[in-house]
Amino acid sequence: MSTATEPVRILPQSPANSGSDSGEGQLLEVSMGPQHPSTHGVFRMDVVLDGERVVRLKPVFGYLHRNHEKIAEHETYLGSMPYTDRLDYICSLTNNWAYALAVEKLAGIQVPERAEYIRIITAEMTRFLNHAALIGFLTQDMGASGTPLMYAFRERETILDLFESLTGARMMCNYMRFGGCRVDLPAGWLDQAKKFAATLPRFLEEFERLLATNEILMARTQGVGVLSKEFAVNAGVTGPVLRASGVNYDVRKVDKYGIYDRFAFKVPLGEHGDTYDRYMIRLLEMRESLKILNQALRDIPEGPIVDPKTKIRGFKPKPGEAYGRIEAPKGELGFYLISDGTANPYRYRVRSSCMMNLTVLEDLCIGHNVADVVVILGSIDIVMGEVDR
Amino acid sequence: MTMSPIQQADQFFVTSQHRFVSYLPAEFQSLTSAILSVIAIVLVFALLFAITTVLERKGLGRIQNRYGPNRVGPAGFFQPLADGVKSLTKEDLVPRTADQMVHFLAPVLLVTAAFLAYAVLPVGRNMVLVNLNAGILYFFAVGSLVELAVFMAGWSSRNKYSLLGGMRAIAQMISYEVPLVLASVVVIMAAGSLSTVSIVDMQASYTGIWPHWFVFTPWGFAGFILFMIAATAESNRSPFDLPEGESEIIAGYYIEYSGFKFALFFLGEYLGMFATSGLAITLFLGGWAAPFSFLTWIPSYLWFFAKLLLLIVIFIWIRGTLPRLRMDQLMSFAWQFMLPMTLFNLFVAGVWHFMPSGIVRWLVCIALLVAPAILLSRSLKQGKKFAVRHYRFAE
Amino acid sequence: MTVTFLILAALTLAGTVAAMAMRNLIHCVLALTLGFAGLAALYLLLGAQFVGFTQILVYVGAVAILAVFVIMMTQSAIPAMQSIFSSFWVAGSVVAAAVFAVLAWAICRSGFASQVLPPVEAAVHPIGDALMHGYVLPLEIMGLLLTAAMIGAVVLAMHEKRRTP
Amino acid sequence: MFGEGILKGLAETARNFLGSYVSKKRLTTVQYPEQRLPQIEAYRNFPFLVYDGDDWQQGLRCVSCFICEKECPPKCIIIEKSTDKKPDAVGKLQFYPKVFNIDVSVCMSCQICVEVCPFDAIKMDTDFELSSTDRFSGLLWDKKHLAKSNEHYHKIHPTEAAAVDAQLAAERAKIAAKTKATAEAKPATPTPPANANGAGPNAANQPVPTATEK
Amino acid sequence: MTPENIKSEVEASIPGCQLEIVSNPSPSGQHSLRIDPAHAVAIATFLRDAEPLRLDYCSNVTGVDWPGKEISEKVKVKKLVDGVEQEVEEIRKTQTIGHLEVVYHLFSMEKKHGPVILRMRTEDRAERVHLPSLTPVWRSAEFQEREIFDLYGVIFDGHPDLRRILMWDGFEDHPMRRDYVEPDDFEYEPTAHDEVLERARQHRTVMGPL
Amino acid sequence: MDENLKSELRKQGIVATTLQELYNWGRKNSLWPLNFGLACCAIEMIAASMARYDMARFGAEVFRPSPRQADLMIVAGTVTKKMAPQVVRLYNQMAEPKYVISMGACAISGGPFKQGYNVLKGIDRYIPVDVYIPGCPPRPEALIDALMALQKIIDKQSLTGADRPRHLQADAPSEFVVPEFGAHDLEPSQNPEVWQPPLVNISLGGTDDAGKH
Amino acid sequence: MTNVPYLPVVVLLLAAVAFAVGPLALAWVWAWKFSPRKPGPSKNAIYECGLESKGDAWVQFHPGYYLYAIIFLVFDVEAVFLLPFAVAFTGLPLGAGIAMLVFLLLLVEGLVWAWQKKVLVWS
Amino acid sequence: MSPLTGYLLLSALIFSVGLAGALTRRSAILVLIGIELMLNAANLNFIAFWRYGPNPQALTGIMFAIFSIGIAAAEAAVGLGIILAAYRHSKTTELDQMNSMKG
Repeated sequence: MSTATEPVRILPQSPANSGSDSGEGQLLEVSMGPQHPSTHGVFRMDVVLDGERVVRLKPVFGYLHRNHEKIAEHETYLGSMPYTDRLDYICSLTNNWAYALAVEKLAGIQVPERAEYIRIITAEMTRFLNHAALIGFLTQDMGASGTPLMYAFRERETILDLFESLTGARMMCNYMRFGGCRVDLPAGWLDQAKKFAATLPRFLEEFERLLATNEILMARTQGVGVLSKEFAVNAGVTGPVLRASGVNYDVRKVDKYGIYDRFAFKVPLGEHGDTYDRYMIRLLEMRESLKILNQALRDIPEGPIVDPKTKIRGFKPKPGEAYGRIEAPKGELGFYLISDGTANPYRYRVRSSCMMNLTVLEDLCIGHNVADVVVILGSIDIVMGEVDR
Repeated sequence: MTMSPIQQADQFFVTSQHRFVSYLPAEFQSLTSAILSVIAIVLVFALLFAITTVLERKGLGRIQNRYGPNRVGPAGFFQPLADGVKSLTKEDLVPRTADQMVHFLAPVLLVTAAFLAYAVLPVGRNMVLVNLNAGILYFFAVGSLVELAVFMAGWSSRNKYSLLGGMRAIAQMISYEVPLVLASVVVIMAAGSLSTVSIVDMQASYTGIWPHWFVFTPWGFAGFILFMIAATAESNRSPFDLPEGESEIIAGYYIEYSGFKFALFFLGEYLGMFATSGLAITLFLGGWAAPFSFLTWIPSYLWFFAKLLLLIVIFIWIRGTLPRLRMDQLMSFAWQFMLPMTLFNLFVAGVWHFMPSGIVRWLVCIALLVAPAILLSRSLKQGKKFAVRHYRFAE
Repeated sequence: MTVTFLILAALTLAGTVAAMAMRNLIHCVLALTLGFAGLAALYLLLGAQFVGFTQILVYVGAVAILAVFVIMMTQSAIPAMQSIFSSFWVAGSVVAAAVFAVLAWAICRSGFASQVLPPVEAAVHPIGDALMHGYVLPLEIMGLLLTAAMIGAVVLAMHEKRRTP
Repeated sequence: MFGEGILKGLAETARNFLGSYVSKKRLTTVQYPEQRLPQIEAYRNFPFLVYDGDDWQQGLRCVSCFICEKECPPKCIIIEKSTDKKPDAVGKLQFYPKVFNIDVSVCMSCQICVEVCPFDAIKMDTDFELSSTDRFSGLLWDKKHLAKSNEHYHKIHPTEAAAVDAQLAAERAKIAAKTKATAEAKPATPTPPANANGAGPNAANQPVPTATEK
Repeated sequence: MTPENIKSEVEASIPGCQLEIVSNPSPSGQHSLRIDPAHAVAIATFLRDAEPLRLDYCSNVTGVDWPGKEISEKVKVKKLVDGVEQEVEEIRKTQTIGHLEVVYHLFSMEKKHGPVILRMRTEDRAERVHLPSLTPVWRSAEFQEREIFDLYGVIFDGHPDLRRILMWDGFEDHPMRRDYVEPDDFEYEPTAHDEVLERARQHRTVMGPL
Repeated sequence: MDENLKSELRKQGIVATTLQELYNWGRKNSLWPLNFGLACCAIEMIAASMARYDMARFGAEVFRPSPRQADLMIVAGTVTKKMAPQVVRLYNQMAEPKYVISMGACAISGGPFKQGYNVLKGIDRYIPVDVYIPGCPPRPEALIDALMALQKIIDKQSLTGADRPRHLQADAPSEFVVPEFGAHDLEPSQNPEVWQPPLVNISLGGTDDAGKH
Repeated sequence: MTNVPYLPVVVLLLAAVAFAVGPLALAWVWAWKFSPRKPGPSKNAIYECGLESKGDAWVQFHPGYYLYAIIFLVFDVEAVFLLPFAVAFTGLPLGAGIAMLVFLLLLVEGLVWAWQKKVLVWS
Repeated sequence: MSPLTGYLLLSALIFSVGLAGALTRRSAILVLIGIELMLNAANLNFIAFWRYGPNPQALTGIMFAIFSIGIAAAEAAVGLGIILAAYRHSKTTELDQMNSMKG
């Protein structure tokens, strides 16, 4: 890593809709989104095209700015928990965990062991379903008529059934509590989960056969949207996108939050940092998640699921602040809380991995084809709920 | 003239038409016969369109572990009817700044051009609307009108996405038209005729039980594959459906069309697909001829439609599986692989003709085809090594 | 002089006149394709099937597309505000009218007999035979010409592209 | 390598296509209105108010303590307290809600009201076929709409309801013991039987439906 | 790396800069450093590049609004009351100047440590809200600083593209400030509650007969 | 279709009746949704079209990305003030007949986020909504249920007469005011043509002292 | 005259046009009778992902398309010469085949030139 | 009037229309199209003379027409290429403006 890692910024000189001097065709200013089949929600890209090549791209968001942070300042600490579900609405359980972790740091709460295991089981299932859905959406963006997405959602429904019988909701689980989890595993849940985990390798193989060596997919993704190591670090990119660029940084390994140090798993790293790497890293991470899941399902002890000292009502942490972060499926998800000693946080801040990963979007897209833009965006994996909050 | 029952079944439509026409005064006979045939063509292929849309939706559903439409009418087969009624009664929107006249003409031209191609398709023994001397040329000439229609749609909407889609569509269609034509030239070389009827007739004989289809020669097989690839691209089917690439340019050139005009685009596209598939069948798969000599008792038109359905199923299957190519890959594939390959195939067909028959001819021709295919596909990937990668893991 | 001929002639003329007189260049090209198609139909009427379809394939399928592309690439699709005719349009029309007058005069004067012909069809096979026997040299020259035209046109079109990478 | 991956993918989709005719795993569709998935016991959608016995007004467990109203994150509960009291589930004299509205067009099914309720009066229902053509009359539920019997609760969440019943029975027993003790200590003032007492004030105070009922 | 170490190291390498350790009483124990805006970029560059630290990864950038508070304290004042000097208890109100604060959470991907927390303050909440942008040091600050500009109104000097990010361009307020008042778009909401109820009462005329 | 309506229609003549039945049948069985999701509910909307729930069975899987070709707008998720003009414009650009399903708490009323400064308190402030689905997010089954409810509504609509649906009436508007971004709020903040505050008696109005805080 | 073989084609042309225009006319009648068309400024504006369209779509396009069109045109014409050759091929001597090969090679040479000039690379 | 005269007159008319267009239109593209029309008029003549000529079996007219079409296509490609190149230079396809912006 060189010392002079100045941020890279490529800004084209010629303004839009005026003929460039070379007569090479006028630049066409197109806005992709907010209603667009492949912007993953209400995201907009103001794209300037030269032919079909992108010369400028401005991400515009805020179309889903739901004022989560402001609302949280008026809510109790517990009252914000269901709102975190709605941040990255594909993986609500990891959001729950990140928030619970931050509050636990703020108030110094210990989590019982069984709850930690449950957290890890649900988090890895979430990671699995997020990555599967992402690959589905990515191939959808490549024009694959939804078949991989359907297969991913087929597995997702099974995971959601598990979530539903554990937490009572399919998506908005609102499950974690400060110092543990809300309810214990229902009878038979573990067996069901084990049975499900046993079917996953087959699904992964099917998924890989369907796509991983597909020539069209390789042609569409290899060498597209290359993100260099240095730039990725400087731009604060996290999660699979960062690791696809070859940076070994996984908060599960670095912070060893929860009880991740007890599990044997590896962090797959990419070489090229292109879209194919981002795609493959996710496939490989799904395998690693499966490993963790199997270990956790095997080792989970009996015991309480919540710290008996925690109160549901009247929770008022001492003044102070805390920043807690986890490795969410999309990257580092952090919560920064400032308490002034009252029942409501004074400042509640979500460090959104999706939004930070978007920082590099323009740099990745410039010079590529329009068709690549949606693929690159898809490989960055954003969820507008978390980008805009 | 006496016919066996098998022949009667085969020629049922032809003879009944003749019989009907013969009751009319002589000056109306040719006109009436033409009208009857045309009505049959229009109705049959429109019906096939309707059935195909349901089949496609249901087939994709099955590929994706679900049922697909199954509630409207028996097993969902009235779904296209409902869609049709809906489209017919839907408001027709034309953007204010659009070119109204061209906007209206585009779908009409598209459907017209697609229908016109059926004039030379022999759908059964003696069942062709008109046996033109230059039938294949007619087919391609009419097919080239589609490009114009697509451009008219994309341009007249005055929408950025539609224009982008329209330009993409033309670039793609013109790029694949040349391979399409050249791939069929090998058959013409062998058959010595541009007439579709005589091309099928040439294939409708058997050695033992095996048919003389052109697909069963090295150049015919290569030609068939190349033709089908080009046909997929010509009819904008996945993985070459860039002009309407939903994920990139929303709906492509027909983005601003609503109501029945939009349905006409769908119709035109499917008709084009049937027509090129029909031509592929005519050229390579023996047209209406039965695949084995002992199956000739099945009426010829059934064979034609069976082959057509088979090709449609393959189209649907491919659509359910593959992601879309990118524009530049599509273009370089057309010019750097398809075109040279079709030219090579021409050469091979020539060699085949001038060599004495035997196993040597087969080997030489196969070698002459495989070698350039490997070379070209390698040069296509030059600079960009697409490969299955291996990843390192950090502890 | 059959009705078919008259209809086709009217269609062709309407197409060509519209192509020369319309304001929007895209409309011009579309009208032109109509004219080309009419001409193709006339060829068919004359029994030149091969030429007729070639006319459609080349003119409607390729030349019109080429023209449309150039219009799109030179931003001429939006009708100009000023007159579409050049300043010396009067002179031009007069010349054209004069040419027509001379030609018509010559045609009418030559007074071809109204003969009844046996139906003749220029089948493709004889064309092929002729092409490969009597017209081999023109064919090769044609190939040369096409190659030269392609290279020339490509050089012209991509001229600047190489200068600005 | 050219074409191999494509063929693999085609084989995979073909397998799924053919499999959909033979295997349940490859045809996962549940044809919803006719077929339904087995109800998952933990599923929650919107809250309802539990009542014991047959009379919903009588047996409503809610004592209008305002805790759920205060804790509800999106603030979709409106409670108005009665002026008189009636005995609650465990037999204590308590206030009851004169108005208890939940705006399900705001509710986010987070279950926090259930968690914070000390009286086991509010629970989560599982009904989801709630589409309505009117936002105001269809989706603002009043007390009458919300009240559902304990049997219903047992039907949808059997395990949970049994636990709640056991806990309530224990409390009831404790209170009964206490009452007995006080009654023994002060036999002069007998506590009226729990059930008879509720009827009086309740009948006098018929709650006014606030919104047009569904 | 304790905050004290960092403070001394930074002060040693960048002359004239002032760092202040802000201690965090909560169990998390994440203490922070308050840096002066004038040297912020230099300090940030040092933190990013200096060998033992190598804080190459700026994870989180946050704004916090600290509005001016009215502090009332009871003071005994000697006063002439009815001509007699008496010691009277008086409530004296002092208005503190509010400020906006920006917090940076830094980590090192290379050395895998962190967080190091930097804080910067504006001088007040109205006019002097300029702070130097750290986007040239860490690109990851780009969107977050834009967000702080959007929601808090801190103006980052040196930011390459300081526009509103979450709200639309014509929007004038800074909604995350604690004194932000929402536009009154109330007509009727079925859940009349707290302040909504209050507004319902104010809008009684609009609502028609209650 | 209920019997009253049918007998009413018989009076109008059998042609009109069959025409109307055909029209309604066609419309209800070919509800193509606009490919458009806003937030969390969109995932459940996607899930509803996926294998487990398969909205395709009703012929409603043809998600059209262009509003010109769509019949049904499923407003799935929070409509923010920044997004509202776009939603209204998309609705305007749909061809008649068009229907709106407001899916989930946020789309109906702002839901849990209604206290937010950037959240629109219900999409029905700007465009007419046919069916509301409460829930956060509603299950995919609930969406299918709403789709069937919409089909029932369509089935009951008459082709002629004063009670014919809005899109058949010449004077009923087909597009609505697109709100503009103001300095503090959207302008206008609601469209009175579509949305009037309903006159519902809040019993709280008079009982200020009833144990409120 | 030899127009008789084209009569079915003409009938097909008319039928095809009728097939396209007929439903459109029917739709028009429906709209006129029952469902009034309601154009509006926002409704009939250009669709652009829900935003107001900025700038005109009719802009100057990239000349990359033109290069393909030229090559296409040339090969189209080549196909026109190839077809009669192909029809007559079976009866032709080897010399004619070689002549055609020369003709094709001339064009292929142009193609190779274009290939090497990277004309065939889509920008 | 004999059929041949009809074809010849039509051809003359098309030729004149093309000539008129080429001479009067300002747009270079249309000028080129006018020239194409003139070529087409000539083709019509070839075909008509072939059909009504003394020896229709000789195919000379047909061969001429085919080669003419090929040449016209080549001409169109080069011509339009020139227009494109000129447009780069002077930013217009109007002929008189191209003149006035020489250099």
